[in-house]
This record gives sequence, structure tokens and C-alpha cells, in this order.
Amino acid sequence: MAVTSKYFPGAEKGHETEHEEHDPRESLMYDPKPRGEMNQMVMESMLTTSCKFWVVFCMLAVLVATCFFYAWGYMIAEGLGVAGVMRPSYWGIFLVNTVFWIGISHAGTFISAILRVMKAEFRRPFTRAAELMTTFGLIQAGASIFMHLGRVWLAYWLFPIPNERQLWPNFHSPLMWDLLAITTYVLGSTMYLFLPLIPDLAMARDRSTGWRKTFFKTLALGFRGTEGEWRHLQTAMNIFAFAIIPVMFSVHTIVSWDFAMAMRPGWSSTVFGPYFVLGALHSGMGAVAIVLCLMRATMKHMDYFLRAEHFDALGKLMMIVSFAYAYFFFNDYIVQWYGGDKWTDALLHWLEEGPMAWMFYQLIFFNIVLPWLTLWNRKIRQNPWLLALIGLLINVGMYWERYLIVPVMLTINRMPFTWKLYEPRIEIFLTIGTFSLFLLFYLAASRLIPLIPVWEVQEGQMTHSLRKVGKTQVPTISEFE
Amino acid sequence: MSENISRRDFLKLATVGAATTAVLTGCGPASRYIKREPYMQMPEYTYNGLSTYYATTCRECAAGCGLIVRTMQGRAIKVEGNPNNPVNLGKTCARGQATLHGLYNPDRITGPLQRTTRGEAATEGLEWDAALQVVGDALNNNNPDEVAFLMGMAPDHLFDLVSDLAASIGAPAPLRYGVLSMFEARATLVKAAEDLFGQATLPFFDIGNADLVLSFSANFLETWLSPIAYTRGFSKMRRGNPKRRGHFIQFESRMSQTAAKSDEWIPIKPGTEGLVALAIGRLVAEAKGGTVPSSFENVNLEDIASLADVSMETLEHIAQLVAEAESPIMIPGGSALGLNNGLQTAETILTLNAIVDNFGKAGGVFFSPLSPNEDEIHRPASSQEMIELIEKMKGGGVKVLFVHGLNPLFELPKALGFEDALASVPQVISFATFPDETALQADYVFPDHHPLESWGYQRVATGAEQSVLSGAQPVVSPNYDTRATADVLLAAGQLAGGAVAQALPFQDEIEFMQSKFASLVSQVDGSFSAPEINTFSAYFQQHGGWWKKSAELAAPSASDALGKSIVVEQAQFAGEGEFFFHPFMSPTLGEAGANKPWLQELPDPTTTVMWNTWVEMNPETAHELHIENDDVIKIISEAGEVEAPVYLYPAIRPDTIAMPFGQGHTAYGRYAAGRGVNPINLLGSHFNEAGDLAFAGMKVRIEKIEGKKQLLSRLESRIGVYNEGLEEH
Amino acid sequence: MTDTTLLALFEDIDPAANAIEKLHEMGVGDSQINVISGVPIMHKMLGRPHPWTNVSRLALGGAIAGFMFGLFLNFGTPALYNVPVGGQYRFPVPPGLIIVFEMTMLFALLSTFLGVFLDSYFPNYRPLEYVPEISDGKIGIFFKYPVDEQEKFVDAMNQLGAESVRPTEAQQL
Amino acid sequence: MSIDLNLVGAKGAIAQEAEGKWGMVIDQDVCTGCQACVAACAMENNLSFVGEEDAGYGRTQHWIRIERFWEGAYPEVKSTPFQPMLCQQCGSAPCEPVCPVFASVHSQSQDINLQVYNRCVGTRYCANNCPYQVRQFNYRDYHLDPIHANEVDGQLVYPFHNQFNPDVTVRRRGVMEKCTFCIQRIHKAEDTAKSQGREVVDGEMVPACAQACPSNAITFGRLDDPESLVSQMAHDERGFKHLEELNTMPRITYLKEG
Amino acid sequence: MIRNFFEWVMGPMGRIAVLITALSLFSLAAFGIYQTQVPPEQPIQFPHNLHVRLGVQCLYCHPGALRGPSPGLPTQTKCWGCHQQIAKTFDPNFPELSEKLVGYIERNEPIPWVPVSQVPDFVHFTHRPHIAAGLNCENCHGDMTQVEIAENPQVMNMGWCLNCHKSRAADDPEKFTKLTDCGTCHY
Repeated sequence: MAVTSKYFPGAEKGHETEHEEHDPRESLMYDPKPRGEMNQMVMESMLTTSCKFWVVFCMLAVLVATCFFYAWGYMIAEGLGVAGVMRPSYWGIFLVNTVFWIGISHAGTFISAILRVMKAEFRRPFTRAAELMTTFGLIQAGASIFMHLGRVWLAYWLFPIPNERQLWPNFHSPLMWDLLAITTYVLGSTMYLFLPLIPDLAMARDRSTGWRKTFFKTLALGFRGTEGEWRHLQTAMNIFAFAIIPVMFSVHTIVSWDFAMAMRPGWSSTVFGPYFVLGALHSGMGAVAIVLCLMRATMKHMDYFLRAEHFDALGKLMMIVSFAYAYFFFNDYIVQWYGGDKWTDALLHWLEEGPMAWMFYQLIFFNIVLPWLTLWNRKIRQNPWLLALIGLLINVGMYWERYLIVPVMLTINRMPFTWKLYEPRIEIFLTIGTFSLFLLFYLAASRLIPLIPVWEVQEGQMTHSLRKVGKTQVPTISEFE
Repeated sequence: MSENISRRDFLKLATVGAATTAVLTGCGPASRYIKREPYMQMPEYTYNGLSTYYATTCRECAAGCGLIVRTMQGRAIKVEGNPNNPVNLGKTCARGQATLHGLYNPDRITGPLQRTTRGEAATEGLEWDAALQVVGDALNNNNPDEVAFLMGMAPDHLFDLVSDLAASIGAPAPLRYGVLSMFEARATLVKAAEDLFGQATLPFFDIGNADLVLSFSANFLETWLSPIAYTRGFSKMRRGNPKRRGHFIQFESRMSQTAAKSDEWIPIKPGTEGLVALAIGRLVAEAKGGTVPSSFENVNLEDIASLADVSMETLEHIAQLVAEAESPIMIPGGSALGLNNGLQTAETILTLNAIVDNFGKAGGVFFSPLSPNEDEIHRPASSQEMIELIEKMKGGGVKVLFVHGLNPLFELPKALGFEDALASVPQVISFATFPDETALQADYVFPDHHPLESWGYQRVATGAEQSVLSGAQPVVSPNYDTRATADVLLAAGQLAGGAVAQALPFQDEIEFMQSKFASLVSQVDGSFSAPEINTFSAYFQQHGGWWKKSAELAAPSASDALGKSIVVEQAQFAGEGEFFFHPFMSPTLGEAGANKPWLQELPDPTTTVMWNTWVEMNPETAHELHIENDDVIKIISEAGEVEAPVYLYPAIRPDTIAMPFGQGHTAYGRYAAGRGVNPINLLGSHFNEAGDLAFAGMKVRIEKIEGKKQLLSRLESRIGVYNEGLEEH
Repeated sequence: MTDTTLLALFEDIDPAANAIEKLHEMGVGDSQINVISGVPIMHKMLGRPHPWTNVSRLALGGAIAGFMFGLFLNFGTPALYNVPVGGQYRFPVPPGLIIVFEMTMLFALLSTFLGVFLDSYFPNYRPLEYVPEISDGKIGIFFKYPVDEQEKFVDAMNQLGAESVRPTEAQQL
Repeated sequence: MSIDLNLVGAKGAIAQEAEGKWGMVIDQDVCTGCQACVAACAMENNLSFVGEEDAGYGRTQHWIRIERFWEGAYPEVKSTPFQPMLCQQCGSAPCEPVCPVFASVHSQSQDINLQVYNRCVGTRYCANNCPYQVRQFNYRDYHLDPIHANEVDGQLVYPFHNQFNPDVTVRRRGVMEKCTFCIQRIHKAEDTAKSQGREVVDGEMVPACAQACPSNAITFGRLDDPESLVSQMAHDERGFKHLEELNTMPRITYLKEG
Repeated sequence: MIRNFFEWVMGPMGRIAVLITALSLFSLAAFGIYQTQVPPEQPIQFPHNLHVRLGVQCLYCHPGALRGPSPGLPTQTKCWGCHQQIAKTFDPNFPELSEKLVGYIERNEPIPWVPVSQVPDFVHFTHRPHIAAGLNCENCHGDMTQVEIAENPQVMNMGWCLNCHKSRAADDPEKFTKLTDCGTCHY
């Protein structure tokens, strides 16, 4: 309860005193609407599309067709020569994107699993939005890994499939661990996205006609809401909520090991695991902020579901993550710096004074200085657009961070004769491609599935009530489960 | 004989080679794409899937190293050194290795051509019979005096043939020339030897047994005379004797690859090598306590020190080293001799050897043995002798010019005016294998085989301790409709009839060759002997040549040398401008390597630049002139101007700029044409007493071309080696 | 005597709870009653028996299977074909932990998901007894009853504040 | 009692066990940086040339490269001894464990590291992890670039393909490659030796680089035979190994100048 | 309308239809793959069985197998050496000989044989050691007395090689290492 109360404005007396008469009805949980009405709102938000939407949609579709599929096909046909990889930077932006997208994906799990386990009530309206980010982000990450391969048409050799060669993959290789972890994570988070979706699909099924009806009906699998169904669903969701958390941590830790296991200056660092996880959350939270802001601004009725309190809570989360991130960043840096190994020294020198130094300083500013300067302020936290902007900058910072870790750090190795700086080539288009694909997926999803888990919101509202104590009404939560 | 010819016919290319299928079947089995076409008749010495090795001679430069070429199913796979050949003892240089890129070069001329208008790529093919007729007529219908033969540096069987041919019709003897001989100032060296020892010969420097080597800008590890042999010597000098490690000092205004291996690099002012040698000579003579030779007696050390821009301490220190050394040796060469005082310099340095009295001693100076069946040394023509020919051509004294193994339009400075001279020759017949600049200006191109497709022998001018005649044979059958120039001339001679026909009654070059080493057949002191000529020539091909069993090095006498009186003036430099211009032969490309892609991709040993020409400049100088790496600058001499990107080279005198020779072709195939610039066009026509071009005697000025950069492809890192990545920020 | 199914719709939990109590009194067993709702409602609230689920057991089973598979991948495959890689062991333990962990999790999650499908007979496109109002948060109680006593049950339900009481039969959702 | 270090997991123990089978000694005192080894390697192993732009961008396919640095400033400037850098055939190679598909593996019979081209999927992890930066990646199908071809009645003919060494696989785009100690020559030598029922004698087989080297700076042979020239030179007091501190157990010993 | 289709698919007929389409697609793909694997027609219908029955040894025409990597194909001179002595060669009733073989000989053209057993270029297979190890031709290439045109009795893939290598070296660990070493075939 303690954790929850921090995010929950109503439950804490402190808030009352620090700013006078804060009306509990500002918070979604104490501003209930009849279920039917909420259903209606969600359905409308899903069904009303402006022509602007289609313009954006088509633009993205074109971008995906050219920058993603065409560019990738061209690269496969020509070989990676059209990309910027070379000696010594054998890894390029593709792995930057991989790490970045996996990072983005972490926010979803964090919000929908950890907050669910912690029973943080403010999570309810946007768990699904976050979960979608997980799945779609992971799709981009996977695509980026395959782009990175020199002979992608043989990628199936990476999977443990019995074959005529009698060969198996090499389980000593961090890449192999990575592959397994990411596979687990993709499947897990997708299923975890689908389970809580079923009741809402049933709801949508009951309220739609034509092909949508068929669509929802197929996906709802014939869910009716019998006690049994609810019970199985909730048991499963609890198992998932607990099981997916370690998976999520393992995934990004293992991603970090891809680097940490290599014997290279700057990379082989024991703190990389938690450092990467925090980095992931950092960018993820930022991304959530952006998505929520956009949802609220572009979709109908969202101002009811997504309120200042949510952005406020998100802002606090971002700030805390930023603290933690700063801690690990410094931790990694000072150990490397103090060690005084000549190659590491050269590397830090390169980062701080080399041609990419601007990236290094921007990274520090966007990821640490900026959140600390702004997010303590409630006004800023509660302003969706400002929060989204900060989230965007944090993501820029995080992207720089990954860029520095992969190609820029690769510049410096133990053979000074080969040091050379990497220049992205076709990667730029492919990066644009992945971003467009992500957005495209999101736009499509916003029109095909209810982005707000209505039943969860209602469940929440049922558990919250205002109890009269003496002269005032005290917000109260009753445990249902 | 017959067996030779038959083998030549037998070597058939398997139409679809395993390698090509290898490329096709890159992934997975693809039997449906493959046809296997067996030989009509299996050539002797050939087994399926097993290699056959043929001994031959490398003709990438004139050193005459022995090669063994691995062939498989009629394709040459790999070049290896011939361990028995005394010149290279089984070793090869990068250029030798890349011979195969010449053999299988996609730009080879595939058949006889006739060109309607000179300089235009457009040609029409013609049959070899017609070609023979053309050559025959050229020999017949012209006044013998108006026929000129221009040939490459190598003293090979073709040269002998052409000499005989010329003699038979009373035409002037063929001229051999090569830009390499200019860069190593061979004529000067020979002349110096002649003046001092009364015998025109190439000195042989026994570096291997020396314990101190003073090289006056002789880059003997790169292209000088016989690089493989001298590299072997260097290796022996350094590590051959477990007790002592030879000490090596190089005097040169720029740190060449050779200088980079030296223990002490003394960047003296260009043109003062002779003076420095004098000074050292005096100091050494004094230190040794003997009588100081007259020429060295009254030398003003301080003046020389200041002129040469070296400290007295350095001079004394070196002199002391020399005096204490058991077997010191001093080598003149390269840019030191390519000056108007080059001959004096060469003589001084040779005399210096006399002072330390190492003539004929281990680690000293010898005469290079003459090659078998050679009466006297035939050195390549000096630039001055080329000028005479050029003047004759200009004056219309030449009606038909035969060019073989040489690309004068590329290898001669523009200032010598060969281009105009060529224009005034009515008929130019080129035997080029590749479409080089000269072939482009020729009326007829009758392509010769690639060396690896052709027969021959080559005399070894220097490098081996015994006299060597290196043998060549085809390792693969000709890929294209080319024909051996020797055969062409012989056949044409028969067509022409008359004196030629009588003088050269041979039906092909092999008969001719046999006539040339008839004298060796029964010699007992050779690597082998044979009862009769056919067996001999079979052995000759099999062993890759014939050489004496034992070393036979004659020694010059010191007294003659010391008797001579030497005066050394300071060198004169042509043209005004603040920079000494130091052109040098690219160690990896050489004079004709530009069309071999792998040679292009070999990094230059000192700068690691690939695929281009650069200008070396001292970083301080560049900084003063606000020039950075890869800035394109214009270098202007009295003779011309070129543009090239700058390479900030930390080991070059601030008052000198250097450029490699080898690039800057306007023709010569897809890999060479339009790549880099040719520094030789900056050279004016100034010569030294020996008639060699004073190629190091130019002064140039430079202009920075604002805003024009050309990124040089370097193998080395600009960050790790020079910190440039950081400098910029 | 043939039974038919009657559906009583309720707005709130309390009347629904009472209704179920009443049905019990009227001799309709829990097996005869089926409650469907738009939000999960604790069985205790309605005084219903605890619904049985296999999901957790299946999850456990999956976890064990995954564990085994992980072991096989890490310690089995090198035994099948040993390919040595520099300075590494044939049967490395620390990487094994990672492999085993991931596989365990993967299989556990998959089987959980599968469990939901198995336990609640998904996907199920057959006609079912259902009314769309359920997803508006209403609570529906199906119960079987002797056909001749219909009005008795209807009255009882109405007294307890049922919005509507009507006989239903299965229809396409 | 003694503890088996391998069991408790001291990697050093494993690497220490063997000096290696094949080894090389490079004498930097006589290496003249003449690039003959580079050319010889290229010709023997079907290395493709990449053209000016890619070469300048660090994509050269040299399996062996010659490094030199500068010390001091003019006139006291000195170039460090030329240093041929090629695959060190590490005893415990960092490149091997990281390959997810066993494309970079250790050959137990030859005790060198192999790159199995046809197994490689191109993750390029090995190259990242190689402290000597001697692995080269095929960024394109360089040898199939039409600019090297002539059109002969309608179809492209690549004259250079005639020169391919059939004993060495021609690499396609997307695979990693590196120095193999001319394993094809090792196999040939062993095969002949076996067919004559004897062991391979010292110096019977040398890789292309050692064969070409004009100054005999490269010596190759059996390290496990104490009599062989190479194992004696390997114990020269001038000898050192590159990045020994990483415990990669390189099989190549360098002899420093002087 | 979509909905009706959906229900139809769900129905029994629909399921059958789906099954049929899937099957046909699969078989089409399989056929395509098969097509890429079958070698084209041989230039001459060379009857191995006949020649073997006449007592011609394998190594007479494929002697390379003893010496090195490839057994090689007989040169035309070798074919002609016997066949010019044989009346049948010029008998118009045997077009394979009288037209094709004689034709190639007269035109002095090499016969473009299509290899039957063949490994990809990244596998460096050498016949000599295999024969030295006591294997017979038919162990891998099948019994030529049974076949008209030579055909490959088995898929020559890595597993096939490996099984034999493993079984033949099972008792000798050193040999086993050598024979299962990647570098033995791939370099």
C-alpha cells in the first residue's frame, strides 16, 4: 500500500495540506461513470477517424514501403557494403536500434506488470497503451537484429532446430542468450497484451457490426464473462505479472552482456546490466509520456481517462528513473575513468574530445540535467505537452547513449593502427523505416482495438469510494482480491 | 623442340574452371548449373586436381628473379620464387606476386590492331598474316637508317634478336630504356665505375657481410638495381652474424622505406651527398691515421656541415663508426646521383670505399659478374641517349619506330618532347600487351604475349654473386590472339627476305634462343650441362635458367680509385621556388604496376596510401602554409605543373616535397587510367655528366587550391597514428 | 420433467447475491446456476463456490518442461556434437543458468496462456447463452428450473430487483 | 592434494596446456615492410580487392597488414619497426566463444582457429571481440563486381576468376574471413606425408607470406617440436607476444628490433 | 459478406477447402525445390553398367581418384582409343555412338558432361585419403552395374559424411577429433 499511496493523490493527507482543497474527483477512480457510458466513449474514440489520420497513415505507409522494405531488400541484395559498418566498427546503427527499441519496450512491462503487482491504481487506464509499445517495440528490435546479419537468409541457423548437419547453435555465445531471451520476451509480452484484452474485445464485439464484428468476434474467442473464464483469466494474469518481470530484467541485462562480455575497452564493465535496464526504463517512460500525450490530444474522450494525475505520476516515475540512471551512469564512468587502463583512457578521451563529443554532452544534459531541472515541478509534470517534450528529449539522449556505446566506442580498440570513425549510410533510412513501422502499427492498433481497458477501469472504480469521516470525505480503497 | 611446341598446344583452358563454378555455387549444391568439359587430350604433366609447376623468370622489373608458377588445369594459380635461382633464392617481391594480375588483366589487348587516327581508342582488327606483312614491309621499304627500335630495360632474348636484326639490315642498334634505370641512375653508376676502375660495370655491394652500411639515398630495399637480392643482403647484415648486428645509416632528404629501416637517418640537404662523403672521407682517413688522399685533404668540414645542414658532431660520430667498423661499405644511388653533380658524387662515394679499403673483401665492393653469353655490359640507355633519338625523330630521321616493353609517353618527362617526336614519325608499331599511352599513339599494335605466356631468357645485370642467365617459358597457353614479338619479327624477316632472312634463318624464337646459348651447352662449371642442345634447352626451362656453380666476383683495385682526383661542386637546382622536389619510384607499384588492382590496393610502406598519388610535406611547413591533410595543392616547376593531395609526412625535410612515381596514367586500362598524377612531368631536361636525367635537381613552388580536398585512402588510422580525429576538435 | 434456462439480469452485486441465495432456498443447486458479468466478481460476494482452475498447475508443468529443455540445450547439444571454442568448457555452467532460466520462463508463460484456452474452451464460436448487456457491467444469472414453475421463479427474481427475467436459448454471439 | 584447475574454472589452465601445434615467428628487425607477404597472401587465398573508396573506409581485405607508427618529431623522428599483423591463432581465442553458430571455432587437430565461411551468418561479433582486429568482413561480392568483367558475346566474363585458388573457398558477401595459416597447404603437406607414410618435416610447408618474404623475416613451423627452427626462435630473448596480458595465448612471436 | 465468408470457412466445407489449398501450395513448393535439384540431361546416354560388365575398372577412366582430390573425367582420346576399334561405334542403329560421340570427336569439341555426385565449393573433398582408407567407389557412388546413367545413390550432405566419419573413428579418439574437426573439410 505504501508504494501505491505515493502515486495516489487521494490517499495521502500530505497532499491536502501542501495545496489547499484538492478535489479527489480530479482523479479518475473517484469520478466514476456508468460502464455503458465508458464503453460508448471507448468505442467512439476507436471509431471516429479524421482525414488527418489517414493522411498521416498513408505517409507512414509510404515511408515503411520505401525506407523499410525497399531499403532492406536492397541491402540484402547488395551486401552490407551499402551500410556504414567497417573495421573497427563492425557493429553499427542496427544494434543501436535494437538496444533502443528493446529499451522502449521495457516501459510497457514495467507499467503493466510491476505497477499491477504493486497495485498502483493510476496505471489502470494506460496499461494497454504501454503494453502495445512493448510488443511493437520488440518487433522493431527483432527486425533490426536481422538487418544487422550479413546473411539474413540463413538466420534460422540461430535457432536450435535439429538438422542434417547435426549442428546446434553455440550456447556459449551471448548472442544466443540474447536470442532466447528476446524470443521469450516477445512471446510473453504479446500474450500478456492479449489476455486482458479479451473482455474488452468481447465488449467491442457486442457493440459493433460488419467486418469489425467478425474481427472482434474472432479475437474475443467467445468470451462471455462466466465466473470460470474470469477466474482463469485472472490467475493467468497474475502469473504473467509476476513471471514477466524477471524476464524483462533478464532481457536487457543480457542485451548489455552482448557488450559487457566482449573484451574491449569501455565495454567489459560489470555494471552494464543494471545500467542498461535503467536506461531502458528511462527511455521507455519517456516514450509512454509521448504516447499518452498524443492519445489524449488526438483521440476522442481521452481527457476523461487520461488525466493530470496520470501525467503527474508518470513524471515522478521519470524523475526517479532518471536519478537511478544517473547513479549507474556515473558508476560506470568513474570506474572506467579511475582504472587508468591506457586503452580505456584513450576511449574516454575520444568520447569527451573526439568528433562525437557533442553527443556525449547532450546525453548527459537530456538524460540527467533536464529531468532533474524540470520534473520536480508539479505544473510541468501535469502538463502533457511539456512532459511529452521532456520524454522526447530523454529518448534523444538515450539514443545518443546507445550510439556512443556501439559505433563510437568501437572506434577505439587495442590496435591503434585501425582506429576509424563510423559513418552511417543506408542505416539512416532503415532507422526511419523502423520508426515509421512502429508508428504505423500504433495508428492501426488505435483504430482496431480498445486502447483503454474499460473493465479494469471499472473494476478500479468499484474498489474506490469516498467515505465520510467526521467533516470530510476520505477517499478509500477496498481490497477486492 | 617438338615436345616444347606440342606442350604449348596442349595447354588448354578448361572452359568452365572449378573456380568459376565455385563462385556460382556460392551457397548450396547447384549441380544443374555446372558443365564439366574434360580435355580433348590430357596434356603431359597434368593430372586432374593436381597442380603443375613451371619455372620461369619474373619480368615485372629488370632484376631477373626466378619464378615457379603453380598452374592447375591450364590456369596459373600462384607465383612463387625459384629457390635455385641465385638472384632471389626462392623469394619474390609484391610486384612479382602480382604478375598474375597482368596475365589475367581484363584490359589486355586481345589481338593485332590497326589504328586509323592516333590517340583514338577506335581500332580495327586485322589478321596476323596482314600484321606480318606490315612488319615485313616496314623493314624492307624503309632506308635502314630510318628504322628505330625502342625496347624495355630487360636485356632479354628479344633484345639480342632485335640487335642482330638491326645489324643485319644496317639499322641503328636498338635502344633499351626504362624509367627505373633513370631513378636508379644506372648510367651514372656505370660511368663512375668506368672512370675510377677503368672498367664499365655495375658495382656489386656485398651488404650481407658488411657490419656498417652508409647508403647515400640508395633505396636498395625498394626498387634499386636488384631489390630482392639486396634485401636478402640487408637481412644477412642485420641478423646473419649472431655476434654482431650490422649498423645502417641512410643519408636522404626524405625517409624512404629503406631509410625507415636504418638505425640513423640523416636528412641532409639534397645535392650535398658528395660533399658529405668528402668530409667523412677526410675524417675517416685522419682517424685511421694513414695518408689522407689528395682529393680529401683540403676539405673544409665546417662549410660542408653548414651546407649539408648536418652538425659536425654527427659527421664525426659517423666517421668514428666507419673508422672502427670491421667492414664498412658506402653505397651511392638514387636521388644522390640524379643531380648535375651526380657523377662526382658517385665517384666520391666509391672512393670512400677505397679509403676504408673494402674492395674485394667480404662486405665490400665488387664488380657484378657478366651474364653468360654476354661479352660486355649493355646498360640501358641514359636519358641523354634518348634525347638523341628524340631529336632524330623530330628531324624526320625516323620513318618507322618499333616500340616494345616500354611506355615512353609515360616514362619520359614531357619536357623531353617525345610526344612531338612521335607525332613526326610516319609509322609507329607497338608490341604492347596492354593498351598503354604509347600503344594509343601507335598506328599498329601487334600485342606480344604476357611474359607468363612466352619463351625467353634474360641476362641478370647484377644481384647474384655468380653470372646468371635466367630462363623463361610459358606457364599457360596464350589467353588471347597474341603472338610473341620475336616470332613476329622472325616471320616478318623471312617475308622481307634478303639480309634479314639470311641473318635470322630461324623458324621461331626457340631456335633463335638455342642458337644463343649454344656456347653454354657443354660448359662444366654451370648449374647443369647437357650432351646436346635440345636436352640443354629442356633443362634450361626446367631449372629456370643456367648459372655458374660458384661465385665469381672480380674486385676493383683501390689504388686506381685513390689515384683519381675528385672535385665536387655543389649541385645546381633548376627552376625557382622554395622547395626541393624529390620524386621517387613507388615501392609497390613500380613503373608498370598501376594496372594491377592488387598492387593498387597494397598500402605504400611508408604512408600506407592506396590507389592514388600524394605529395609528402613536412607538417611544420604545411602548418605555416595553412595546408592540411588531403588538401589538393598545385606543384609548379619550370617544366610543368600537377595537382595532388597533400600527405603530412613527419619524416621529410621542411624544404623538400616528395611525390611517388607510378600513377597518373591517361590510358593503360580501367585500373590505371585517370588515377593520380605523374610527377615526372615536372622534370626539366637537365642532365649530369653521365647523361642521366637530373631528376632530383628541380626546385618547385606550390600553390594551395582553396577549398579543394581529395581524401586519400590510407590503411593506417588517422586517429590512432596521428590524432587527427581529435585535432579537428 | 424437462428443464429450461432462465436469465435474470441485475444492475448491482447485492441483489444478485440475494437472488442466488433465494435460488438456493428454492432448491436450485450451484451446478444449475451460472453467473456471467462484465467485471470479475469475487465468488464470495455472491456466495458461490470457488471456481476450479488448472492454469497454475499447467504453468508449473510448463516450467518443468522448459527447465528440462533448457538443460538439454545447454548440456545435451554439446554432447551430441562437440565443437570446441577457445578457452571455454564443453559443458559451461554459468551460461547454462541463463539458458535454463529463459527456457523455463518461456514454457511456463506459453503453458499458462494455453491453460486459459483449455480451461475456458477457447476459441469457442458455437452459439452460447448470452446477452450483450453483460458487457455494460450488468450481472446475469442463468439457472435451470422445472419448466412448470416458471412464473414462481420470475416473480421471485423480480422481487429481488431483477431488471429483466426471460427464458434464453443459445445464439450466435 | 592437488586441484584440477580446469574443474574450478581457471581459464588459464586450459590455455596453458599446449604451446600450440603450428606457430610463427616474425623478426621485426629485418622486416622491411615491402608488402610482399600481403600480396602473396592475397594471391594464395583469393582475397578480393575492394577499390579506392572502400579501402580508404577501412574495408580492405588484407589478412595480413603491416603497421608502423611514428616516434618523435623532425629531425629526430623515427618510424617504429614495421609490424606485420595477422591472425595470431590464439590458443584461447576471444573470437570463438562469441559466435552463435559455431562459425568461428577451434580446430583441435591443427590447434589453430578456423573460420567456417559457409557456416557464418555475419553477426560480426568475432571481429568486434578480436583484440588484434585482424578479421575481415565481406561487405560486398567484390569479385563479382561487373567493373572487373568484360562483355563477351552478351555475357560477363571475369578474367581474374581464372586465377582463383581452387583449394580456398571463394567467399561471398556477408561472411567473415581471416588468416588461416594457409591451412590448405598444411592439409596438402600432411596428405603427401601420409601417402608416403611419414610425418610432416620442419619447413616442408610454409604459408604464402613466409614463402614470399624476401628478408626471411617470417618463420613458420611446428611449435610442439622443440627441434624445429620456429620453436627455437620463439624462445629468443628478443621475443614478445602482442597483448599477452589478455591471456589469448597467441601462436605468433614477434622479435623486437636491436 | 466478409462475415459470411468467415462463417463458411469455419464450416466443414470451408475447412476442407483450406486444407486443399494448403496442400496444393505445399506440393507446388516441393515440386519447385525438386526441380532445382534434378540435373539436366546428359549429353551422351553413357551406360555405366555395360562398361563395368565389360570389365572396365572405375580407375581406368577416373584415375585421379588414386592421386588426389578429383577422379577426373576420361579425355575424348581415351574414349576414342577403344571406340574407334569397335564396329558398333559407326553403326547408325546406335545414335549415341555413331552420331553423338563420333560427332564430338569430329568437331573436336569437349563433351559437356553434367556432374552427378558433387559437393559445394566450400567443402574440400579429396578422393585419395578415402580410397587409402579402404573405401570402394561403390560405397559412395552406388553399384554402377545396376545403373544405366550414373546417378547419386544418396544425398551427399554433411550429416552423411559425418555419420561415416564418426562410425569409422569411434574407437580412436585422436582420429575421431581429426575426422569431426570442421577444418578437415571447410577452409
